[in-house]
Amino acid sequence: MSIGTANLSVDELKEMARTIRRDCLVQTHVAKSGHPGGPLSAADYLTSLYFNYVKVDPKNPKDDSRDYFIISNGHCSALNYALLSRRGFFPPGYLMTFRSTGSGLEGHPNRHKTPGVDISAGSLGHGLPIAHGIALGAKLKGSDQRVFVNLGDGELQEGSCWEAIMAAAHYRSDNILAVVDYNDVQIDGRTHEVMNIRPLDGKFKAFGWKVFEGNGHDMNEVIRLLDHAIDSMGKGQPVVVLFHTVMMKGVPSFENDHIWHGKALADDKLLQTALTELGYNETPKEAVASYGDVNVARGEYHKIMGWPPPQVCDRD
Amino acid sequence: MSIGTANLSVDELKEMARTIRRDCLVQTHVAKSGHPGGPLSAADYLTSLYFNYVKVDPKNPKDDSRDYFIISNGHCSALNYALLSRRGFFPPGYLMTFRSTGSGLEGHPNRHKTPGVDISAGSLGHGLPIAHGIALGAKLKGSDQRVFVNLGDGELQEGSCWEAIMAAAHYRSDNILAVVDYNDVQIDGRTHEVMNIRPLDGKFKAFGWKVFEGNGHDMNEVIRLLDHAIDSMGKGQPVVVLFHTVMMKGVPSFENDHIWHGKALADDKLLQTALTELGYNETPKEAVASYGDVNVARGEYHKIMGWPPPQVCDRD
Amino acid sequence: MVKTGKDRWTYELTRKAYGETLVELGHENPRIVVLDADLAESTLTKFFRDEFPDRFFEIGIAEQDMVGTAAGLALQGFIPFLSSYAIFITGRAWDQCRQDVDYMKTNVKLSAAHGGISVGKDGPTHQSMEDLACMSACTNMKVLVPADYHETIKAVRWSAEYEGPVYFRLGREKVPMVTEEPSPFEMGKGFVHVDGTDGTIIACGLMLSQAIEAREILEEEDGIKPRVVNMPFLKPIDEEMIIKCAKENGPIVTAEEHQVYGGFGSIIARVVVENHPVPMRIVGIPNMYLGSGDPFDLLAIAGLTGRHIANKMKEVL
Amino acid sequence: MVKTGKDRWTYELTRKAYGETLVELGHENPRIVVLDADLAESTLTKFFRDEFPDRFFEIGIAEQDMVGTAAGLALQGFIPFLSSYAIFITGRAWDQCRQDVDYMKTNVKLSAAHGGISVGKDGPTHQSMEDLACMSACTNMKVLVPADYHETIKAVRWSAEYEGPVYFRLGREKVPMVTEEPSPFEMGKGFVHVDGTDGTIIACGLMLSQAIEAREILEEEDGIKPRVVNMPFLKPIDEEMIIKCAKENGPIVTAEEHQVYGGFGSIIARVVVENHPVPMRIVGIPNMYLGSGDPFDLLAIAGLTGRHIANKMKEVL
Ligand SMILES: Cc1ncc(C[n+]2csc(CCOP(=O)(O)OP(=O)(O)O)c2C)c(N)n1
Ligand SMILES: Cc1ncc(C[n+]2csc(CCOP(=O)(O)OP(=O)(O)O)c2C)c(N)n1
Ligand SMILES: [Mg+2]
Ligand SMILES: [Mg+2]
Repeated sequence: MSIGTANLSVDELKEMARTIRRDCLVQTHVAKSGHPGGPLSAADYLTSLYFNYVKVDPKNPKDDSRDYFIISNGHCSALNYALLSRRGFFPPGYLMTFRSTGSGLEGHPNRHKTPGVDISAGSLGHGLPIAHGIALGAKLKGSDQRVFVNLGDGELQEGSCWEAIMAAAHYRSDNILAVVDYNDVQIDGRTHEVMNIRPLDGKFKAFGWKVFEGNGHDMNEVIRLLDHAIDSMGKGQPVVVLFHTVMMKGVPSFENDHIWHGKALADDKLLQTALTELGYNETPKEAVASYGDVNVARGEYHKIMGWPPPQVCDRD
Repeated sequence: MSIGTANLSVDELKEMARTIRRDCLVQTHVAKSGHPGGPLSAADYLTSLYFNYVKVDPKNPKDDSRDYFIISNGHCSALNYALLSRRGFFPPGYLMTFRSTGSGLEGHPNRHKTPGVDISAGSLGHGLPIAHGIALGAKLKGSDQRVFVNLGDGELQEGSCWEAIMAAAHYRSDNILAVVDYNDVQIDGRTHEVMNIRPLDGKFKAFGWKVFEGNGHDMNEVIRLLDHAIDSMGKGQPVVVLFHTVMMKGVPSFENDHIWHGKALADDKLLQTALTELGYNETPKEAVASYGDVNVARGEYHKIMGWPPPQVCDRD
Repeated sequence: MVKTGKDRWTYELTRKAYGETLVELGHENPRIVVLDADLAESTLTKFFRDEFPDRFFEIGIAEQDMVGTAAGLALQGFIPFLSSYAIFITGRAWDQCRQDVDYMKTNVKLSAAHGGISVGKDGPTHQSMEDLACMSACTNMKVLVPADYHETIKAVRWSAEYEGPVYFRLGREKVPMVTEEPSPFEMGKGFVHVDGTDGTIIACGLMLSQAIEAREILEEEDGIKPRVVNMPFLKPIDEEMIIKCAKENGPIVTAEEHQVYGGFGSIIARVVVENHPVPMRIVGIPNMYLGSGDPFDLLAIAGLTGRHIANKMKEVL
Repeated sequence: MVKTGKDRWTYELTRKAYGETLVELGHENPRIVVLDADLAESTLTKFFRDEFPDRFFEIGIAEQDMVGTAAGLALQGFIPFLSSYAIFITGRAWDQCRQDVDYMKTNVKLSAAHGGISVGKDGPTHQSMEDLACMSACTNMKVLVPADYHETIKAVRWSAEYEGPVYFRLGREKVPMVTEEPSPFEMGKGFVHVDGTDGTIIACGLMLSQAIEAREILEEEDGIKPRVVNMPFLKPIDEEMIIKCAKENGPIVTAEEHQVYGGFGSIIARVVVENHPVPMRIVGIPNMYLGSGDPFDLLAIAGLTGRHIANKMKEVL
């Protein structure tokens, strides 16, 4: 395989997003920790973006001509890992090691431990400055690499984001595309109640960005928005798409409640409800089992990373 | 004397601004260091604001019902000190100790060492968050104190400013008025070239502030703008006035050149030119001498501060 | 056999002590106000928020603004307690902590949740191993790490009474209850937790439990009886106690959940070499990132266990 | 009489060495890029800016963004040197230095101008007394303080060659030229600057000149001949050299232009107590803000002089 996109049909994207939602829920369930809420709100548009627009080579994650894909709100690591594994960087079975001691799939992504992760994230407000540095570097190298960066809406309360938003416009960095998970939720409640960031379109415009805005769950609209946004790149202005989303989208019993920002469906009963609502006819146990033997996956992962073979320890 | 404003006429304000410009130039000349550029660009509107709108009692700097006046861009300390001394907090003669070892008039204002200084400033981007805390505190106390805060335009590149701008709007803090020294200059050059902050009105509006904008040197316009701005306080929204200014305004030979941001007219010849251009018919020596015996001023200052009497040392 | 490890102790959250005590203080003193940066659900300032909504300021994810705002509230005569994770208070807002709180000597209490590597699964970006170095370097700051639930209550109450900048560090996990409600507590003071004659172990925070285990291991295995000192304050540091221990008992082993550079052990080492040099071992995080994982796994990997402290004491005696 | 004070030395700016060397490096290596946060006129990155405008990134007054942007450029294979004042790199962007540079191990060089209190008249908000503690606590960071003009050139060249995070601290004022162009320089190594037999003075940065003066005072007044060691690297620290000095010469006095908490002396004290305890004195800023004033006045007030070092050595020998 070489550099490129996965080029899925709309129906394939929808099905992939469903798979990825399940991945996120099962990962956090097994880890009994982690963040399901953001991953489920960003699942549709990031699946579309990552599979159909971002050019990467899963067999050669550091390919010099790749596009960069950065999930700045690193607490959405479960989503990041699901996207990477489904795109072919490592076996999905390894997702079951999420957040366990010694796993490459840490609580927040670590660029030294996961293939396809370009930056280590976790502290909010770091992704955009780094992304902009990468974008400036691409231009300086004369490369047509593009930089895609996902931001949380709560994350946009960090001043460091606005520094980078200002700088990207100043440098007319048109090889950068930001997408915002505009779910109006953060840890302490609704974003507009915790610390209102609206109007986000007005803010980005006043800071010199080209802005698109729409529904982040309607796959046809997502594709239309991303097509337009990507067409707008290369025109002397950074571009952002504000995707209106719903936290925990896809599992109606949990939707829109901020407590799921950082709380796993650790309980079997909760996961059962969610799996059913996602349309999976399986028990939590069956779901976990479907990922196969974690030790096999671990072995493959270690091979990919060039790490010494894993010690199989009892605890797993 | 009790709490209140100085209530000067337009002509008195103009003359006061001229005095204050001279104070700033002579202070930095004597110290052979410090920042004349910003002080001269903000001199007109801050003189107007401080003498005619900010309620203070120079004999009781910590009066519980005072308005707060904060110069967030602390490098404009020479201006801060000139305003305070001319408003009656301490004798102007003490300005001649500016930046010398042991002086209360430090390179950047220190709230523990200068009467009338409400915060210690120097690191940019701190003033607005603190000012907002003071404003929230006033409301919580049920006090109608107002908070006035001066910001540099370069300073607005700091993300911490935008955090506070967002928060003040979120809290509908209408007891805070910011004024911006929009001189389009910072250390490394023209602000719009170093890191463009335009359009500043659009940015503040998108962040939920009421915005006024105009010429910061035309005293009639300054008063009109401040009147409007202050009328707009108390209406559920923070207010900002963007004052278009010229660095080193008042001394045409030096105007608009960024090198004077932080460079004193240390040389007698330079100060002579400036004094003449300001309309003072005096030599630098005469100008310095006009401030009187520095040791007398120092004695008075120590008394005001409740410090032990100064040791008169040879160096002065 | 000495009972070591998880089962030996009763555990409780220090942040629970914090959240509960804030509410009590809120009732006692109307000048207490609380700020958080979108972590009220986790730092447990939500207890205060729900009881005193008018005196609670949610700042959102903007730690710089939170610290500055707290300084402003302090200038108005309030006593602000602000909360976030240790790494974000220290990392995102060090300049504000230094200039607006420490240098301006405002009466702000920096309450740092989720200190140390026992944060666990969130991984290195959330594990604060450097905060005590960064904060102890601040001139006017009082810096302390309460050992457990009871000591946290005392620390929070003391902070409210003390006029000036304070930084205290709490943890994410439940930690062993090692002190008692009536245990002594005083600014700048360490306390002999278990007396002994063969060297001294000086610990702060959750490492106090490990120091106690180390003592028991040493006694059982080698009949060695070190003194165990609980020293919650890094600044001011209890020089008198350190010197006394060095003089009376010789070798010292320190234990902290912090990078060895610039932390608790370094501060004590400085006091020791300047006053009464004795051999020391500094148990702390050995200059490495731990990765994400189970908190107790990580502590073991970093060598932050009673066993490890005991071995170090054997080395040095 | 020992010549002390201002007149004894020839002075030069370390930041001039920095600015000039960047230009040379720019010619030698197209991967060198430079960033500044509206202080190019002061940090002297303006030399590079004027020579290589395409490889210079002016970020404006936004230190967090500058550090993050540098990390991004490093990910693209460039070697970014970024500049601001020590207090602002450390204070405003510690989280970025820690997460984007140290933890991510990006090849970023943090060049901190205006370190220490010799910044002088700008006062405490601009005087960095804590940066070395904050930066040394970072796991992967190499931390150094060149003594003078010549050593700065070596430090900058070494930084460009070394692959990984580096923090080096320069000053505002011209400082005494104490090393020679051919003086030795190697990562993690200290060097005997003047040999001796009675104790050791270990210094970094501008304090090396004061250590030399102290030695001369001691020799003249008491016939005491301490060894003087120049130790530019705080991290990695030269444990071998420290232990050797402790064993051969006994007492150690350290000298740094930094708060005594968590700085150079603390790092050395830790090595000493863990390996070969000897009496020490740590000369540094004694936990106080100095105010604004003449740089040499401030150094004298803080006790950062040859005379003070000499007195401390007498105390401890
Ligand atoms: C600098 C920083 N401050 C605080 C946190 C703790 N934190 C993690 S996620 C989060 C809320 C993020 O909100 P948002 O970006 O909207 O993400 P969502 O909840 O929608 O997934 C917070 C405060 C952090 N990771 N980094
Ligand atoms: C956080 C911080 N970064 C950098 C500096 C150094 N600095 C002092 S003044 C200044 C430029 C300020 O520009 P502006 O606010 O426009 O003020 P003006 O030059 O117009 O007076 C800079 C970068 C600082 N004081 N604080
Ligand atoms: Mg959100
Ligand atoms: Mg300006």
